[in-house]
Amino acid sequence: MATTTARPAALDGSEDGRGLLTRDDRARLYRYMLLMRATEERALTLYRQGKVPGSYYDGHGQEAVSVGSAYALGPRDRACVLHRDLGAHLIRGVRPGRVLAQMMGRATGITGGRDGNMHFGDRHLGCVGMVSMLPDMALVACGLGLAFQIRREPRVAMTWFGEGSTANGVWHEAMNVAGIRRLPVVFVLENNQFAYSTPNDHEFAVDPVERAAGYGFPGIKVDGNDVEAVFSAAAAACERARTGGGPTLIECDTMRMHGHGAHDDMRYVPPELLEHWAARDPVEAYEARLAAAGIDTAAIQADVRAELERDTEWALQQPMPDPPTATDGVFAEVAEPLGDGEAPWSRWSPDREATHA
Amino acid sequence: MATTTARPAALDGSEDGRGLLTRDDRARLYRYMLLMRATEERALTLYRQGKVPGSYYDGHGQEAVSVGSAYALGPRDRACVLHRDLGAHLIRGVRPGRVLAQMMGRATGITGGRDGNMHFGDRHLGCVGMVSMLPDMALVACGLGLAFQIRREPRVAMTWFGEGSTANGVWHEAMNVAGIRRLPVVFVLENNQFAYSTPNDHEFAVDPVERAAGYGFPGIKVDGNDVEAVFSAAAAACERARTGGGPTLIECDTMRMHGHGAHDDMRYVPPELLEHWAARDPVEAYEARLAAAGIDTAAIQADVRAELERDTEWALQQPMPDPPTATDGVFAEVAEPLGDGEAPWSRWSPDREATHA
Amino acid sequence: MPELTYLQAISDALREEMRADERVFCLGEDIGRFGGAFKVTDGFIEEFGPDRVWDTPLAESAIVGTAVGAAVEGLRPVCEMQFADFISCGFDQLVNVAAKMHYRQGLAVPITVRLPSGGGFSGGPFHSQNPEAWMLQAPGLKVVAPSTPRDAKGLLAAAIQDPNPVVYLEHKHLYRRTKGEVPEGRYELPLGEARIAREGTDLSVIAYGAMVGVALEATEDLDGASVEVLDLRSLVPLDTDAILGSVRKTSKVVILHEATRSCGVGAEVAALIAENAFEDLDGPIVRVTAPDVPIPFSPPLERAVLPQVDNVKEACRELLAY
Amino acid sequence: MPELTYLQAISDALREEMRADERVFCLGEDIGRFGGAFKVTDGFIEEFGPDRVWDTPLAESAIVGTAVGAAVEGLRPVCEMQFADFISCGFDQLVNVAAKMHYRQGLAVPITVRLPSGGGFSGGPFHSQNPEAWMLQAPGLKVVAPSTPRDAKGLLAAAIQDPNPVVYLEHKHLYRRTKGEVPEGRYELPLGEARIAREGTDLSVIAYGAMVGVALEATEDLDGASVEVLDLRSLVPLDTDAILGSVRKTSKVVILHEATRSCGVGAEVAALIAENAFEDLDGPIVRVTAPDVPIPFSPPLERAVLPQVDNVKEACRELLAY
Ligand SMILES: Cc1ncc(C[n+]2csc(CCOP(=O)(O)OP(=O)(O)O)c2C)c(N)n1
Ligand SMILES: Cc1ncc(C[n+]2csc(CCOP(=O)(O)OP(=O)(O)O)c2C)c(N)n1
Ligand SMILES: [Mg+2]
Ligand SMILES: [Mg+2]
Repeated sequence: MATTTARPAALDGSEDGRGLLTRDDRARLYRYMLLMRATEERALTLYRQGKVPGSYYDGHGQEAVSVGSAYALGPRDRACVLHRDLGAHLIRGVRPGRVLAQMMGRATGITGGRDGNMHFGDRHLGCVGMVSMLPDMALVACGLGLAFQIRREPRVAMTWFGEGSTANGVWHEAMNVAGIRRLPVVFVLENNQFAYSTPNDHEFAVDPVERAAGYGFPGIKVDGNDVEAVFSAAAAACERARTGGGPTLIECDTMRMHGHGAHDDMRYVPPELLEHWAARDPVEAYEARLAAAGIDTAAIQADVRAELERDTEWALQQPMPDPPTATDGVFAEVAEPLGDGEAPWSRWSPDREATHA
Repeated sequence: MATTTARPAALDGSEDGRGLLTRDDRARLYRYMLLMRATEERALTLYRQGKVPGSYYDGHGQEAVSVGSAYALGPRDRACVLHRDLGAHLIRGVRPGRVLAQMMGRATGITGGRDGNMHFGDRHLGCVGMVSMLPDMALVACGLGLAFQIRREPRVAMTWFGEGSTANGVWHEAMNVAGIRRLPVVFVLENNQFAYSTPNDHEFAVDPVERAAGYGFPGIKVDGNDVEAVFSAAAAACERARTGGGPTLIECDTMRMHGHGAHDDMRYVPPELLEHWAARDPVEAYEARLAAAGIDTAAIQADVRAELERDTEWALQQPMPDPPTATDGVFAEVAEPLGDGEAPWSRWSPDREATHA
Repeated sequence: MPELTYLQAISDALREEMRADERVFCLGEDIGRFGGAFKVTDGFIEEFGPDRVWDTPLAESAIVGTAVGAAVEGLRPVCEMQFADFISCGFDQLVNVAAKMHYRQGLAVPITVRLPSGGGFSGGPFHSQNPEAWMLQAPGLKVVAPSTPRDAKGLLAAAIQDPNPVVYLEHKHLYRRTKGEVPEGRYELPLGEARIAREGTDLSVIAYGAMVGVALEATEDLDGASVEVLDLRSLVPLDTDAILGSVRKTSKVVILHEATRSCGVGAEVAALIAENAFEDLDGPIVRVTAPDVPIPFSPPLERAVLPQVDNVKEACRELLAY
Repeated sequence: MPELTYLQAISDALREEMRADERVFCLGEDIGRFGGAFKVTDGFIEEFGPDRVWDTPLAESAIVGTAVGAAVEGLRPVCEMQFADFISCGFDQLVNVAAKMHYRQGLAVPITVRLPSGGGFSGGPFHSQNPEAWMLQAPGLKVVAPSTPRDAKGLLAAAIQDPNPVVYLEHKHLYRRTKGEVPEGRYELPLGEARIAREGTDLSVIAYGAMVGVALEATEDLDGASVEVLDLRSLVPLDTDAILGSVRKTSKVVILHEATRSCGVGAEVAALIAENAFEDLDGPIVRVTAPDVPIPFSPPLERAVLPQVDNVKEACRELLAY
């Protein structure tokens, strides 16, 4: 019946927002985390093979953050996805093959070779690609929320940023504006303990989640390695935003398990810290939990592996862009706004009553 | 005896920082407020006479803020003075005549006609002139504090900004950096209820003084129309900064009693609000208090009037700058750092034992 | 046709676009109840309400950045910087977020950024700048700088309707000083077309914005010489055909702008001519610009720095005699 | 003389200045324990301690702004932007606070801002820029762009000792690729003097930074022509005598830079020549630059955009044949 869609029976009987997830949702959360990790591992291999030009950055160890948060988005919601958040792109519907093509600078990558790394967003799927300057996209997300607010639409803009980025002035301007106008924006703060080599104590004197109160909206801190905890906070924040309650800042405590980029040997990270977090790997922990609940995680793994093989093959066959096109498209001829994204959470399923029967 | 210098008998017997003030200090506080008001009134007259080019801005109604705070500074402390804070310049030792010459674009104004209005600072007196972009000087003040910290000098940098300016990203960067490094900086936030025409509720959702905690240092709110309350908070903050305790944010609640500039008729200000604050004029209130305590305020007034007459006459005789010099001085030939300022607080008097005997 | 000031023309264009297209909205400091520092949006909040006339906090990055977000969601934001000088505070959002978006991702960013620019009234080093050359070094931005009320209206309408970020330089000195006939109702002028302000055969003066008037005045009666004045109107795209065409006709060229000299628009126009019309030149390419100094406050200093009618006369005379 | 890379030369200059003058200190992101994104300050925090090597938060305005404050108090801060591109985030502090301070108040601001700049390694639109022209349109900043290890060292020392804000462009592509003899110990090269990288009589190629090497390679053997290569080294002050002198000698000039075209340094140099050496010219002034696009990531696109040896050859051949 319809009400179970909003609050389906909880897998683990918990009473909080986790109860919003069906068994299928959980399998999907696991799948996306796995797909993010597998895609990034493949991209790293391609980088080491010299097939990815420039530098290489990933979100290894932070899969629960982008997957858990982006999973709460509806199709007409919008996202400004950051450099540790491949999971969010995958959830919006970007195929892993296109990500690999993007990384390799191929013509069919999301930016067609114009930009690299995680500097992309599929505009057809409601995503605005990030710029390097951090955290500039926080203001763009405010603008998306502003459009929803002006048009009285129950929609949400979500964006992500690292804890280091909160030191930049644009972060403050975004928080302040979101607070003043009560914009429907969800800010996901990924505290992965470092900004490049810079540890928390050089970035701020007080945990930035504490600052949300100073902007007039809630700041919530969750275990960033628990995908359901992240989801639960994000789902509540989206609901709040959608119903006129304004923005939320969600800090996800996590760890960047790889170097800042592939070139970075992380000398500056104490080994004990890495060990501590390695024992809390978000993908492994969730796998164990789902397996214990009788979900066939091996099948999902096999499926992800197969998808990635297919997609890698496809990506490797993609052509490089044509040099004479390098100067095309500096200016637009028409303005076509963002399209809608995929939204795998069962809540957004058009036939959700059936799904949750 | 020496101890009375640090804590001389309070004029009104109060136990707080006001106790730091001698009778002479109080007379001086009054004098500087009066001098600020008189100088600005004269400048406004000159503006109306067409002798001040460009626009005209003043700090009418906010005299207690700049006077009370700047009075706490020692000679080797430094100040980045803002556009409502003429009192701070006067305390550092700038003569009213030079201020008027500055406003009129004369060759002997502080910037020699290169810049106008309150965009000046006498570098020989330890002041860095403000730029228009608000609140950029907050970062410069952090840099001054950084120099003191690196050189292990017990010195303080003070700067001011309006409440509207706290919305800008550079404000956040300054607060954050000051908090992380525990810089010896005193930030004086002048909440005069408006940023140009923009009222508080369009500027922030939460009083910015609340944000200090999120940067790891105290935020203190005082009656900005009570010069001794401002002084007391500033003196404590300077002491804290000087002794390694880090920055302080002091919010002074006050009211801009004139338009943003002389062109602004303040249509947007509710008349009741102006009336409310007019009844709390900082100069008149302090005069009444001092007069009741037996200080000869009339003599001070006469003195200020005479000084201003002399200075105005001097200023009006100053030449305009020579056109061919317009392109001089874009680059420096030598780097001469800031000089020391005057510091009229009896605490800083070289012969303070005598003074307070 | 009614006579309007340059300021009224800008205001009219904005009002008419807002009436015609509900996607258009304004944001900036003090543009609502106060009607803007220069009163361009006077009465707007009363007509369009606070959702479409947003009195923002003092935060230029926020103004440009939120405009970008709203634009990619289908709205048509028009940002006002209180003074052009403050674009330095929203610079990164403009040159990195807005300007590069379409090239990188095929996502159009239809925003307009209005910049009240220029000096001549003792605004001093922070209220007198002409920052257009920065934008020319930031591919992906269109840049216009009208000199007449008619152009001001038509170019602002075109800027708002353009699918790209357009930087619109409105010279403060023209606001109330310049009047002219302006067609009623909506119309657009194409971005990228210069205008011959006066035809001539002996020498071309190329200018834009407030300097067009200075050029016309300076060359009105120059010992009988026939001086062409070309008003660029649009700096990106730049009307190279019109520039080269004029030079080919006259063989002598003075480029005039109020902005500082090095790497200014004048440098670009000179380089363009020196590369593409070398054979047609009958004398050096002369620039009349502000020297490389901050714009000083005091009237005698400011006059010494900003190009004056006499400077233009002198430059033209010298070149004519060459 | 030892052979050093360009990177080592920069590092050496900075280290020697810090050893010689305790007022000199560094600030920037990840410059401490990590030694900087490009390892310019590797080992510095160990030698000089955290007070003189400040790992700042991610806040470019703070880096430039606090440097200004420390400088006017008598220190000599050297700021590192992690990539030159991020100067857009500290732009306002640079062009409005630092650049104008001395002109306005007679207060010198001896800061150095190091900008690892340029492309050629798939850095994409945000890690490949050459933003020097922005600085030329911001009076009050000196700007240098060395092309060799020897110049890199001598110019950085001079920048640090100069009483003005100096923007120091260090091209990332030269860091480890370029080696050369570098004198031991401290020395300075004057800011504002160009260097003839190769003497010639038929044509001048004017370049700076990474493009000097491209110019030399392209003209090494150009059908026997004698091509002069002028390395500007300093963009502000610009060595106009050297530029005009070279043009007067060769009568033909190609200006080469990696930055985008419109209002670039090439435009300024072309305009300078077109105004002051018109009579000496024997052909159009040719610019070889990146076109007005963001710098793309993918190697074939990036190569198509950045000036290549072949582009320079072609331009020179055409001009020689003119
Ligand atoms: C404005 C700006 N300055 C500098 C950089 C260079 N940079 C890239 S990532 C990074 C660290 C970011 O740290 P954080 O925000 O914590 O994100 P994380 O990479 O840890 O996820 C830095 C300094 C940048 N991208 N943007
Ligand atoms: C970055 C920036 N943007 C815009 C302005 C234009 N402006 C000058 S004063 C002002 C209002 C400032 O308000 P507040 O900070 O409260 O100071 P107050 O004038 O009230 O003392 C504005 C918007 C500016 N000076 N700086
Ligand atoms: Mg981080
Ligand atoms: Mg205010």
